[in-house]
Amino acid sequence: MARQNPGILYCYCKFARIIPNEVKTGVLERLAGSDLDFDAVPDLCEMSARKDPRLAEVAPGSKVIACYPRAVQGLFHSAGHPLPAGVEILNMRAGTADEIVQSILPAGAAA
Amino acid sequence: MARQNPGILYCYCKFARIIPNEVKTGVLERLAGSDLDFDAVPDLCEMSARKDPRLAEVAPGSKVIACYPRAVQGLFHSAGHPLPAGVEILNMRAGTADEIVQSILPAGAAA
Amino acid sequence: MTVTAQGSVPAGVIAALLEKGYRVAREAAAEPSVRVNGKAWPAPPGAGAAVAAEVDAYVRGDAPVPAAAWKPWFPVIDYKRCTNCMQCLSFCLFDVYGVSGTGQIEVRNQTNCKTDCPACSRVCPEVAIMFPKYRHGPINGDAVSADDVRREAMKVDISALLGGDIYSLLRDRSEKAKSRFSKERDDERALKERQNCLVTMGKALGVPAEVLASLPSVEEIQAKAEAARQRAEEARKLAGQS
Amino acid sequence: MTVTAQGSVPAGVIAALLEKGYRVAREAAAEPSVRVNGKAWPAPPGAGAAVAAEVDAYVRGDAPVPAAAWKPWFPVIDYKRCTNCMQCLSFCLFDVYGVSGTGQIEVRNQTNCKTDCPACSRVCPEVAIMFPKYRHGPINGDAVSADDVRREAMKVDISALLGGDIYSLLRDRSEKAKSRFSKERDDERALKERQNCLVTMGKALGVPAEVLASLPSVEEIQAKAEAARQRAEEARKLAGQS
Repeated sequence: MARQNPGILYCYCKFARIIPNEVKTGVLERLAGSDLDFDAVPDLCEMSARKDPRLAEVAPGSKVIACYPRAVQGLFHSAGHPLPAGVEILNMRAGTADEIVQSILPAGAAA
Repeated sequence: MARQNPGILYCYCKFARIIPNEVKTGVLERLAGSDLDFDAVPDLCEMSARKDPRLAEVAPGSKVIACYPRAVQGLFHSAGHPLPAGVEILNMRAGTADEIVQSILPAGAAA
Repeated sequence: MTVTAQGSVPAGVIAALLEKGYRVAREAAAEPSVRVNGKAWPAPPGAGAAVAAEVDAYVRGDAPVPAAAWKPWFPVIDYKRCTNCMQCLSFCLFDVYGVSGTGQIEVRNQTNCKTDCPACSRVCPEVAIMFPKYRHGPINGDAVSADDVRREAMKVDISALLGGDIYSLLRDRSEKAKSRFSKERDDERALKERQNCLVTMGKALGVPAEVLASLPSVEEIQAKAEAARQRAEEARKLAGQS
Repeated sequence: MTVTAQGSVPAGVIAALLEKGYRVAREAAAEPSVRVNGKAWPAPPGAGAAVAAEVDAYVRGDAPVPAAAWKPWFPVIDYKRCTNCMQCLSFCLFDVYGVSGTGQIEVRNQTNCKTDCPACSRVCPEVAIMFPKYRHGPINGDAVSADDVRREAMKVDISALLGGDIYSLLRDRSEKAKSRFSKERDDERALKERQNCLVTMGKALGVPAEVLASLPSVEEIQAKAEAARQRAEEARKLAGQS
């Protein structure tokens, strides 16, 4: 699978309640309300277990909004599609929705 | 829930492969090909865990086609709807489709 | 309801689709589109309409109950055999068991049970715990034979082994565990004692290393012992009332 | 396709509906009907059509892949930390781990993993096993601190405790286990030894009775030890080739 353009991959963490709801929903609301393109998936863990080939499509320069970087890297690696260098992982278990969106939206666009 | 008329309750044991397929399918085929009324449910264990009120509808004189009688009685009991006396439990883990259907179909009707 | 133009999908609808397992992507495509499970949407129209109807149902709050996302695997008690000894309750680490208002052991949290694990049925001294989807008898509900009963009688009786009241022992240990652990943590003698015991244990019971290694953390042991003690006391009180 | 008249539903269609979690009943009602999830069918028409379409898709063999019926809970290896020591492989009782063609440990059977059980991460001496959906760090993937590493270094090292090569020990025990067990089964002395050991063990490690009671059967121990031995040997061979 060829890498595509840099983008935003958002994990909804459908099967667990480990991401604070205000962060998970807050980030999604801001994404939906923005002009940014994004790819929202139900659950990266589930995709990793299925070795979903779409995991190979995350291109350098992309941002992955999910959980701890070490875990996210491990999930891509286990699926046989290690993340390329230059992908920024944003952790919804540690930051607030505002903090996460600040590092994604173009300067001045964060509401 | 009031008990209704005696009937046939068939468990498809959807979530496990413990019932030999030729028995499970064979019984269902014979039931479907007969003129008997029956109630086929995906999984008695699942209904028991949900405490499905329909478990209370099995009337005396009914036949339950499922697995070991001790287990079936326990499942109804756990759900808060113990089986009434006079319910025959037919065990698809032990008998053949023919044997099970013989004890259900009216004499002479078994094909 | 149809979801069409780029930017027109509210976050709530996206969340509803994600909850149902769909993948939703907004892309800078020539034609504005929402990808559902990797396909452009709406395409084919039938599928799109079905999804829209589902989303509608979600938004209205009358979506059908989703099919069971869980293999129904849990213990079932044969009350004709059960003596209410509570060994299963104190054994299970996942709070599957509970105690009824009349002080009777019952299976309360079926979905907590670990799929395909029949371990609690093995500690029951009365062969009273069944797993209907288990492969072998008598755990699968098959008739209990005289041999089965004899085998159970030979089992290590936890209470007897530990010298009497299992609950007071657990309580006792729970209170002392923390100080003992911190004291012995770096102690050469304690390590030696552990080693001797593990080897003896392995020989006597044929316990594999991986089982010995599966001991839970001190925090879990303490929390579990405390919870078991409280539940057992609650059960005793209730039983005493009836 | 519509399913209407009594007796007209072939067994295959009923089975397909049951597979999808529907309940199908044929009743001696005035109006011939098939009950779906407790409702007469087709009623409402829309719902009936949807179900019919689903059944059609099933019969045609192009039904959509059902949504995941499993909470994705499984270990994830941090290969920057992993030293390929195989302790997780020999520890896990459910064959979650495997060995790659190049002799490297890998998570192979994710769906075998017991939901919410992070036990294997606790035996890893390198803090290299994560469960992304676990509550606490570093198991959840949070950064590994110096404290975490120190704590791991203090863990009981299974191999060292059991005096060297864990695999040869398992093999050895596997061969001797059967005769030893049958000899000691009815032996008063053996029971005494067990009792002493369990009490010592409980004191030394703070092990609760319920964990000691969770020992698997002799047959399971033997099967597991044999499987671990074979996998480890296979891994060694493969590693030697590369």
